[in-house]
Amino acid sequence: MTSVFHRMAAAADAPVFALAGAGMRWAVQDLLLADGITLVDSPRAASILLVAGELGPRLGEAAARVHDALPHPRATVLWASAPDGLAGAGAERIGPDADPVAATRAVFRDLVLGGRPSEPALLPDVDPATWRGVGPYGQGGSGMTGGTPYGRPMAELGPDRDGLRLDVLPTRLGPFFAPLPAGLELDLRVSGDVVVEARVTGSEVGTSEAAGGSAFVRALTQPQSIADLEMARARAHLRWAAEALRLQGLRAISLRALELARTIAPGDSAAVGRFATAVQRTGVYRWSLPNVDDRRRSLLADARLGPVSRACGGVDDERLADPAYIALGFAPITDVGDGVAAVWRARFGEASQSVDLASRAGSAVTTVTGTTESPRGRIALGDAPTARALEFVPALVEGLEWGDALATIAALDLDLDEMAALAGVTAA
Amino acid sequence: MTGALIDLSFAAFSLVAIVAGVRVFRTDSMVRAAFYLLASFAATGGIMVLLGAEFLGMVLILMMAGEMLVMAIVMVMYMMNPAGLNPMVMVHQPRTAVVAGVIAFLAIAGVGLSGEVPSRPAPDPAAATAELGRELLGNSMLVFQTAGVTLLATMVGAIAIAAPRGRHGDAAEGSEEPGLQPDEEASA
Amino acid sequence: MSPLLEVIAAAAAVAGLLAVGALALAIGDGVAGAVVAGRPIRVLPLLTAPVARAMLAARTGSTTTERPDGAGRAVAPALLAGLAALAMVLLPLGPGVALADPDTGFVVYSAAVAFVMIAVFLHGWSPNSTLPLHGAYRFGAVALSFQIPFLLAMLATALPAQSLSIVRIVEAQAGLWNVVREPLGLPIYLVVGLAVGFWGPLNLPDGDDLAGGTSAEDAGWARWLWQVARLSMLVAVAALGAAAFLGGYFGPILPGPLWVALKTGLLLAVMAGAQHLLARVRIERFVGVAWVLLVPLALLNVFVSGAFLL
Amino acid sequence: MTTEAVLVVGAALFGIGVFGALSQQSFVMLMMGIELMINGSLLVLVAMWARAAGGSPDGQMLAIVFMTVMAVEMSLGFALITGVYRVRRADITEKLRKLKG
Amino acid sequence: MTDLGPLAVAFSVMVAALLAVLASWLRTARNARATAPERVPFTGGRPPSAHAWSRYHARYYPMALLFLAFDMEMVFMYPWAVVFVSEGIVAMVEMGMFIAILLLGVLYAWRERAFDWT
Repeated sequence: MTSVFHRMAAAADAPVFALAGAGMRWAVQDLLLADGITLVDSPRAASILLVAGELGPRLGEAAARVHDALPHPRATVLWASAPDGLAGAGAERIGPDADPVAATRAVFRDLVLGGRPSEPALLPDVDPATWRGVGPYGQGGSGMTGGTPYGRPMAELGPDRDGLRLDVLPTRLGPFFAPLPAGLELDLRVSGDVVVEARVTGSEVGTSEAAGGSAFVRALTQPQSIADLEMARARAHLRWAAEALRLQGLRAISLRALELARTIAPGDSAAVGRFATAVQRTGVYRWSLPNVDDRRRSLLADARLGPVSRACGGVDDERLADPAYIALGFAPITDVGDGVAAVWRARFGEASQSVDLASRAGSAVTTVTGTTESPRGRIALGDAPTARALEFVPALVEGLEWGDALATIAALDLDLDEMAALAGVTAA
Repeated sequence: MTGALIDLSFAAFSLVAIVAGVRVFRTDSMVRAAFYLLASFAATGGIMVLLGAEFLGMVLILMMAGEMLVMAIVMVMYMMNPAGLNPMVMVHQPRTAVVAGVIAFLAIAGVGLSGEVPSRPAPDPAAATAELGRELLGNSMLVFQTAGVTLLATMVGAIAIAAPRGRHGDAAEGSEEPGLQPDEEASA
Repeated sequence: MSPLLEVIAAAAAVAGLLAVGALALAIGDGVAGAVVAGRPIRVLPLLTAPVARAMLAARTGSTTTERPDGAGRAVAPALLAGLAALAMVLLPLGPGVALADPDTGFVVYSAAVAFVMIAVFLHGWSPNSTLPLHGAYRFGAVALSFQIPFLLAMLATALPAQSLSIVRIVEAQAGLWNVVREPLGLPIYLVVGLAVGFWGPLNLPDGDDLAGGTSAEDAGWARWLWQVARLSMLVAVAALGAAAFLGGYFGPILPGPLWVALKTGLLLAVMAGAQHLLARVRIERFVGVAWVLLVPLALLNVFVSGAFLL
Repeated sequence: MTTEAVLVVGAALFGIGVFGALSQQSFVMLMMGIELMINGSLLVLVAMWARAAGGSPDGQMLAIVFMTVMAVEMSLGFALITGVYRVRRADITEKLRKLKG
Repeated sequence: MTDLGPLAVAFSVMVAALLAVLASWLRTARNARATAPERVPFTGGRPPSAHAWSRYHARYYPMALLFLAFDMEMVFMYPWAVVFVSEGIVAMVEMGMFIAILLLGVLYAWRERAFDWT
């Protein structure tokens, strides 16, 4: 009887919490389109922990903590990965060329049918209550908010813009918080649902070798085919759209973006246009995305963050410095409206333009090396737009509501892989 | 519903109302306190339904859901240690309070039990809602409209007192003590 | 039959209705998602997935957090399921046929909807974890805003019935459905219904920007139960919306209960579409619209439909 | 379910409310005591309406006025708590700042 | 079924659901006790630096206060709706007045920007 139920359970889509290591961000994203597994946002909802690629040394402990957050029965699949923190898990290892979906399904099936034991916790079972107070039950302090009940301190009062001095809750997000790119860690202080202070405490995903290099990074050192470069740009924008749409609750249209990124061909700018119209019809510009006030706009306008800067009134685009692009009649897309919605419009416009350029470029190659316009803005040896954007994150999100803050960060299209790869180029 | 079932329901509702009422003051968690109070109100609403005051009972339950949610939210906002993570004693003069509570109970219960309660049951509880409606529009029209004005005054007053900002500027304005030097005021 | 058996039989019937409705909504949601994503509709997996998910949930253990409010975590999903049942009991399936027809059925339904905010708040509050807590407080703002438009939209349907009984409200639509008599009522009701089930564009407490919000810390059975309870609530909202605005069991040729099912299905289809076609609304935007637009519109709806009755 | 029994329950709720209102230190808990007192009175009132007053509509009217009073009390009570909290805290921080500078 | 029927049905469904949750917990408790790292609330892989339960700044409190007062209007509107057809124009005018008075409150709140908080 039990086995009948277990077989039915094994037929379910395997709920997977994926940790995207260096260079594997898009490979993990492609799993959204796979049949038979579901990517979930919280490890509590998952049965399988999928670790894709190498994780930097700082992330081992966090990966282990995520592992321990999964309910029993649980299993780990290491896909082209050998992170230190998960060494004791008894995990399934598969190579970079293996099919992660089939492997995950097999492990999941084994696990549910009882053929594979549930993995024990990795981190030592040490109670965080290192100090116990003097309260009558031993867990409290002497005052009402003093002490560290159950091993954690309580939030402390802080001033607030509306004059009520209430608790400001310190919140550590990441490195594996689904709405942020894997590896990004934020320390927020939130008062109610408003972020009053933000700090970036980690932006490492792996080594530069593991992060690999995109066509844009290669274009720094040697000429690249403009057609390839522009198609890569369009795909990057569509993949970004898939992430950003998911954050706004539009999962189905997000899959459409991924599918489009996979199938888009040079010259098919009409497909991008149709997609952009579908996005517009969801009302996302009207009621879902926050405004960007003038202070933030002026911060971003001259930061050379590609579509972000151009949506905030900037005009810079490295492609303007390349005669090959000028010969194609290239002019950057500016003046696209207001707020975060403008960044979305700018990216869709640029994706459409890139597809169009790719069809007209023929065999033209770039003629300028040293700096390039990546989908995220100006890149150069050792100078990544993501690194510049991270410096703005605190100023951008302070004072915003939680959802608005995350939508604003998503609009920046932070790419830690590109950042790591560019850091590697300087070293070399 | 049969008599025995009514008695049973009444006993259950009474138990919930009283036990939850006591728990309100015996729990460390503010959210629990508010929801215990809600349980007490809901059980009281149940007793009212048993008494035949179906509309009043259900409306009490409906209204209290919203009010207790606000209560929980406000309590958590302003109370130190709102979830009771540190055990605490937040009472003063407990003995006096207990004595006063018991005296109040005995006095009212005594009056209720000793006095002769006339037996004139409501003739048709089913028509009570319509009767209340006619009462609102007829005899008690003034009470009804007064309630409207009272609620308006409450809304305006509550927002004027509580709102952080408004057309007249920040609420904190003017709550600062005047500075000792005139220039200090200007720089602040 | 003894009253106890009667209650248990009724509870089983209601649970069955809700289960069928929730299953239909889950499948419809899957179909709508596939259509919008432009992906093939795989019929068999869509049909079996809900059962398989339930079995997996039963197979999966639960998790806990540091010092949670244990009672709250257990009660919240059960409360939400119970509220869906409470609303469903009132649904008229034919002339004078409902599992229960209290004179104040409408107030009972309103109370059920009002308690949804307690259930969701408790669910987010009790794990003592940041993301669920934010979800809980968000729902506080949403719930306090949708409450009054919801009550007013429904209230207009009580005017022609001259009663608060849901059975009477349906009976009063014998000649003319309320959706015609008061055209503003159903749209307002649907917007609010999405908020009651925190679904689609109004999925603020369990939204993706909170990695699951109030259910971010739920695992296994408890998680599944919360999701089923939420689907059930949506089914109850759709069923009673069909009764209050679309004439319930009235309709030509087909038998009454089938009409109820069809009209409920129609409203559920609208909800399933909204889930995939509309972006999540910023919370402040919703609160502002609810108070400044929906409340006056709902009042206008009450008075205009009243004026037609005079 | 005799009328007397309902009165005793109402009295018990009122008694608990008195205890709460007298013993609690914080404003909000004090308000909870008052709410419970109103709860008890409301129950007694409804019992009288249903059993002893012949279903006079005045009784119901009084009951909903009670509920309105409860709402007004809570709304204004919370507003006052907010106002007091705001001013008191603002005062303290203000003094701290002056001491420092 | 009587007036309390719905409550009884809802209550029995609730009890059933509650038992289901508790049964699942009991099963887990029997199998293994959660270790300290397994109990850590999830925010992305780092342990939180403070308890989530705190004095939460619910910035919509002016709206909540408005709700407390405005919600009362429903108590008056329910009985009014029942007698509306029989009382006719009187009912219309009196409730119109009442609602107009209350809407002034919403208008005031809107002017005071009680619905904006971020």
